[in-house]
Amino acid sequence: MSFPLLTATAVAPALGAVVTAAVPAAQRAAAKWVALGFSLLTLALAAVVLVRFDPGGARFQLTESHAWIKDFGVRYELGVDGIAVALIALTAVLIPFIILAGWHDADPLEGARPNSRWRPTQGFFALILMVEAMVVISFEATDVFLFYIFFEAMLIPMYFLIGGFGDRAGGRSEEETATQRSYAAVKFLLYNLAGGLIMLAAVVGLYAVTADELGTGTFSLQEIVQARAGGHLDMASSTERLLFLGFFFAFAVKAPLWPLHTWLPNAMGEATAPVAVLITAVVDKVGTFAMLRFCLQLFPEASKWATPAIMILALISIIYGALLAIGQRDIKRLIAYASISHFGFIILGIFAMTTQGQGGATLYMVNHGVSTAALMLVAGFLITRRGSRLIEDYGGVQKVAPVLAGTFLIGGLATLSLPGLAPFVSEFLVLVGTFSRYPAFGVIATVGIVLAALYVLILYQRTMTGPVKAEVRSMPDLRVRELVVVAPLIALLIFLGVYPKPLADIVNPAVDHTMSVVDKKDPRPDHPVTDAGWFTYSPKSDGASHDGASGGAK
Amino acid sequence: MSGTLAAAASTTSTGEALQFWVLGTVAVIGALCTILMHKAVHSALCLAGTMIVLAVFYLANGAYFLGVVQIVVYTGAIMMLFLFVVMLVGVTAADSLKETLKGQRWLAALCGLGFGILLCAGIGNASLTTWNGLGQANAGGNVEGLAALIFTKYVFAFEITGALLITAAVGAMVLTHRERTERARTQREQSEARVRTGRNVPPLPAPGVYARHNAVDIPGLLPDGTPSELTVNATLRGRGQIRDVSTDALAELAALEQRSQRWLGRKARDTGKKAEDTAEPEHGENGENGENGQNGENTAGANSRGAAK
Amino acid sequence: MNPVNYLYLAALLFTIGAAGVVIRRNAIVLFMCVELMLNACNLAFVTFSRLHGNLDGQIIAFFTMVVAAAEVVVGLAIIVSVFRSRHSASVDDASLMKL
Amino acid sequence: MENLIGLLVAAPLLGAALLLCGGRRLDGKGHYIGTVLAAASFVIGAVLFAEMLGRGEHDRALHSKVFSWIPVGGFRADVAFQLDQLSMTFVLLITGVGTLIHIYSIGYMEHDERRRRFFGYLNLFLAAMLLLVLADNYLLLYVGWEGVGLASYLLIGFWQHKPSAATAAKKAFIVNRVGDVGLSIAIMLMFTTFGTFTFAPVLTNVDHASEGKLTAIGLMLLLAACGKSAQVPLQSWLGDAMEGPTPVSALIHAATMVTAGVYLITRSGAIFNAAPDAQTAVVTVGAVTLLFGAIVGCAKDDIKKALAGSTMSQIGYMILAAGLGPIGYVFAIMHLVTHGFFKAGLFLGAGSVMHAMNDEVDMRKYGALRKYMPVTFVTFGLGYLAIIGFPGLSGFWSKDKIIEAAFAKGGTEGWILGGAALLGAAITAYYMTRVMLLTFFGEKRWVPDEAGQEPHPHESPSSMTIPMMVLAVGSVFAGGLFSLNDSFLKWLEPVTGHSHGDSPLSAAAVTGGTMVVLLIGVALAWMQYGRRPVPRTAPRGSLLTRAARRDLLQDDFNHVALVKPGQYLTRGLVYVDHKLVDGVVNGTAAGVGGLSGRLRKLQNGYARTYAVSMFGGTAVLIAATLLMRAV
Repeated sequence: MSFPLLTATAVAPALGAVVTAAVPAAQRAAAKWVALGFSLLTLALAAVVLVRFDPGGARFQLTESHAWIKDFGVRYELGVDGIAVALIALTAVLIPFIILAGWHDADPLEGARPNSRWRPTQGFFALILMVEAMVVISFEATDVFLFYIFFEAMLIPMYFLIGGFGDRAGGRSEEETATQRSYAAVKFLLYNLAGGLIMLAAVVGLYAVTADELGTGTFSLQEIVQARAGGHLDMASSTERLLFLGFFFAFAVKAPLWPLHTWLPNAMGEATAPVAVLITAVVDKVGTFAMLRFCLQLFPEASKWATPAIMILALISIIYGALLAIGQRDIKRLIAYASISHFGFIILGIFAMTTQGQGGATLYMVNHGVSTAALMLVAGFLITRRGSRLIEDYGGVQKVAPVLAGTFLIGGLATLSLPGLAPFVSEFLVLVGTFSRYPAFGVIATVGIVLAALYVLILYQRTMTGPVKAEVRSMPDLRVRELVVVAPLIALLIFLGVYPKPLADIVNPAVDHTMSVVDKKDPRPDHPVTDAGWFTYSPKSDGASHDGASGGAK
Repeated sequence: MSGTLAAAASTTSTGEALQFWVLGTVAVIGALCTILMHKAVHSALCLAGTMIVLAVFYLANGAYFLGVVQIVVYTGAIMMLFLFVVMLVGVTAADSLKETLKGQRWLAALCGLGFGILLCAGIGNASLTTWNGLGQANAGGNVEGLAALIFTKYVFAFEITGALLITAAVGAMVLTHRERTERARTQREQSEARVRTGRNVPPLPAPGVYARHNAVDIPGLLPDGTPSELTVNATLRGRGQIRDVSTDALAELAALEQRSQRWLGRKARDTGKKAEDTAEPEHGENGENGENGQNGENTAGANSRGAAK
Repeated sequence: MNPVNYLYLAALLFTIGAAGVVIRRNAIVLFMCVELMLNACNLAFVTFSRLHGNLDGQIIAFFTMVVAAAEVVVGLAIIVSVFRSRHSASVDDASLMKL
Repeated sequence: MENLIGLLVAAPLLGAALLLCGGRRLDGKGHYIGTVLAAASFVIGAVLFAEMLGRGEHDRALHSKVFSWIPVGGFRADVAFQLDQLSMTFVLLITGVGTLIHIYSIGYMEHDERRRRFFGYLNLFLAAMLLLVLADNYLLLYVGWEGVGLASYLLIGFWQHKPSAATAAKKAFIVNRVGDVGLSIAIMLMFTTFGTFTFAPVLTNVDHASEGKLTAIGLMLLLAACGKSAQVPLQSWLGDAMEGPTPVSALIHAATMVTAGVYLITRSGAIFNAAPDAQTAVVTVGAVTLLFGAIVGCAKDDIKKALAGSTMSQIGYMILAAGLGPIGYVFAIMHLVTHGFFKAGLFLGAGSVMHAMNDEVDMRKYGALRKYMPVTFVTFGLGYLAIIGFPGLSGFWSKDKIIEAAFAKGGTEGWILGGAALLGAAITAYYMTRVMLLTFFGEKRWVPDEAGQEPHPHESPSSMTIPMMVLAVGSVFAGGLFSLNDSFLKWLEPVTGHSHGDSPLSAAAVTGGTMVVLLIGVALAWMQYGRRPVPRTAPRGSLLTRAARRDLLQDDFNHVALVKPGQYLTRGLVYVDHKLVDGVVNGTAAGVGGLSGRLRKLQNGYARTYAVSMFGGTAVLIAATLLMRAV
């Protein structure tokens, strides 16, 4: 029994949350540093995971398994595949930036009398770390029940983060802001709880089915997958479909899929920018990740059965989200709708059931996290400067704060997936993967590219260019802290856009495995022009440089 | 003790059957009276009756110990406790049977009916055929049998009930105990207070004295013949149990005259009128009494009606 | 006669008691009705012990009596204190449980 | 040698990185860094060119794989460069003209405080453009493709404080994005057809694929080309793009970027050869655009917009030629290069004129500038002669060939295309003469600018004139040089292939025809603008004129057909999202709330009511148990 690395990765932020919350009220600054320190510790541990993980190795690595609730066969089972590793890395990377960006978001308002018992600053950072811990462990859990617990528990800190630490720059009266904020928080909670409860029913149902079929009920993903592969466990197709829908509903709410998306704009609009990033870049990823890990692998047949409907919903999300983003007047809501559109792409890629689609979707999760973080955090800096979220309150910022405008533009270009930046790679992979199986869907989704350009550039034009508005004339440019937040994210965007191979090599085996579980093969091209198997074609170069990824068509 | 033998048999003796039907009727009537009587006191008495009947049934069922306990503890102690509390609390508006909640009666009736029918139906289709009576169970004596069980099988429950009783006693004390915050006022202080206020400086006047019964509930008459409320205990006043005898004399006089008239064989009409005339200036209720007189009611009836007011 | 009639009687008394609980407003009478119900149960127990030919039923009845006694004591004490505080023994006056 | 190819791209990229991240400390010398790096790239190109000439004409292609970019399953995209004669031609054009324009900009942007940024953007553009022409697969080409789009976006909107500039930039990017959709779909189609999208395997295995697929790919590529090269129906952005600084218009929107579409089609020649329907579409687009642009060019009074129209039209020629297949590829590229020279020269001249007339762009307010700025006049004039195809100058050689090739297409199609090309030549002569006359001849029609100061034109500094001279030289001799015993044809043939169509007319006839229409056009223009004085404010003009002034109503059409409905759609969707999708949820919530409000009434607080419910509940329970027993 070696050192429980995964547990440590999840425990570190949890511990950090406790310590941060315990910091006495007076030392507000200390709490921030403590939180930052623990998030960096988590980052270090995640880096160790990344290093220890061997892409070519077993499906699940660094596994830990202990009996937990014997009577119900619930086990404390952790293990990571390439997809999980990538997403854990993303989470660990983003949290420190989120904490840094939110450095002053939870400071007491001017004139608010210092209350000895209520400690908003400590609470804010503690909650963020708590969310990180739960997200990380739900990426690691290979036991359905364990996953479910943290999938749901995540809502509690998120609820308080949204409802308790809303955006002060509403441009509205204080009490209206408060009502809006609580509305958003409750909406978020109710939506996700509804999804979670349905999922709970499905989880119990899964246990019942396994108990019937295998004798002893189990929640272990691997056991169930093996049993299905071995033919010991054959569900009635109706049962499987019901269970699948139960799981998928919860995940579709979490990763907002049309028409379950309306909570996201409210939540992201009312929360502070860092929390909004936390929602869309970290927490929502659990939903898409779980589709890939649980929906597809537990219920392959049902997944294939539901694919057309889900693809259509995803398409609607893409176009619909983009169109609504164009129509928004509120910067943060605009970004939220853009995220909805992007989640449409991710889901499209997952259910395209091709190596490119799913690989692309996984990369998309990471890239979207980084790009949205960049865009949203810069937007947050902008909003805190001017104190308004409405687009028409800005204009000509580029002239007074060129660096801010530049970073904002880069974030926007990443959002419209400009080649050379990370999101392009993933988006194109998703499109190709979709196109190669469902050409029509691929073509329609491609329209999303144009719409993305529209909403990003309109946003940039209205806020950054044109004559300088009087209100923004005295706007300061990015400060050092803010640069420290943004610059690494942009560097990451560029690196992953130019050289995504390392990430792809980590992800590919996992994707191939998923494909084999679902028992789908990439469609062969009509006239493959190949020397040895069309999928290892590479002009004038040995295929050795490609051994990172074994073709899905094998 | 006719139940002793019958307790063993699967079907009871006719004696017990008779006893059941008679006393059962009594018990049901008692129960109904309990929930239908206006006054709490009457309810309590009816309940006591029902309990006694039940005690008899216990005995008939071979539960001698319980029968006795029922009489001693329930009918003796608990019901008396009830009566004490009734005395303590006295009369309240709650005594009226007028329903205030809308539809409560109907719901109650409906539920009761359904409940009873269902219960009986349940008992009915429970096949209770073989009655192996308490013959050998009570062979060593009922009390000994109970004792054996209590101190072996149910000893813990027994101890716990002991604890429960103690708790209850303490609880009752705690609940009813009232901390006296200020010193009790001495008689001197009270008299001084009376003098200070100047209202009825002397001690309260005594109730009126009347030859025929306990006079506590009869107000003393003031010099002008009107009864003085002060003379009667407040509780009786509150219960409206003051007996007004101010008109009895006149009523009797009227009755006397009637009899004499009848005896003299004269027409009762005009004298009756005269009697009314004589009665007229005296008191409001006079005429009524006069009619009473004509209906030939005796004074006791009049008195009782006076009491009923 | 079949001793099961005792059970019917018990059922009847119990129902009457329940009805009384529902329709009477005077807390004391209400308590009496509860006592009536308990007694009905006791009768049933006793009859059952006759049915089964062992004394457990009577034991239960005995315990019921004890508990009933305790309940009455506490309950009446509550009634008295309530009456002291608000000069009423009507259960409808204590209707603070509404929202 | 292969590694040098990477350097070609790396040099300007480094420049862009330095200048954009360098911060204010580089403001002083930023423009030199940019220029030097551009020049370095040109030098590398020249070295490679020399080395390439040294090799036999069939093994001239160089290939260098830098690293594997996106390997996912069967999807293999490498960052790999391929340098053959075609790419080399572009490399020299881009770096050469690019360097010249860098030099020019040093003077032109002297007074702009954001000059460092400007040069950063220019370098970024060079890098992207080189990546575009050097890529060995379509996906990498796509990167360059969008990269130049980004650079053009940044440069058109360089003067962001002008809302018109910002809007024009946005418009350019969006319209280009529409074209990019075509390119990306084409790549997907190639992937599903061939399992790869690398040039070599795709283009060599075209014959395996079905014609339908190839036609689809071809059309998608054509869409992309239309977007980037401002061809009908995606041409509307080019006119507005003139909002950018003039060097930008010269480099990006005349010489290099807008010709990327021609490169794409020529590069994908194999596909088009195998898909005649796609070719027909290409030539149609080309023919239509060359007339369209020419007509627009005639009506514009803004000198840069007039030149933009001409650019459109000239690229129409190239597209037409490229659409003709092996007959035309070479001439398309040849015209592209010569056009790169003279059109860049013309724009620089225009820029010089504007520089002198304190940024006045209306030609009707110029006039008689020839004696004030002789160098500009001469260089501009040479460029003018070149573009109208004056015998002996560059334009003559290249355009004439294209017209011949158009006729050589054969059949009625050939006649139509040839006719269109001829007509285009005539109109070209007309509007270019018009520009010339309005700007340099006639009497002064100058007006004071907003600041109220009279323009006193002067010759531009040498940093601006020298590039103009160089380009003028190029526009005079390049064509002749290329045509000298068909050197250019021989140079490109290994890549594009070549075939002589059977022209119904002899070359001489075509040339003669061209000369005739040319004279007609010049004469018309002279009669209209040369003889009688030109009014300062444009006359109302004929219907066609007015339409042409509005880009033949293209923008209006877009506005009515796309923009307005789009706005209504988005507004409607916002409403729907708020009322319908969200309303359902909130409605449910409200319903539950109301229901609970009613249920709350049951809690009246009377213990006896609760007792009744308990009583009833017990009854129900008993009933239930009994029923269970009974069942």
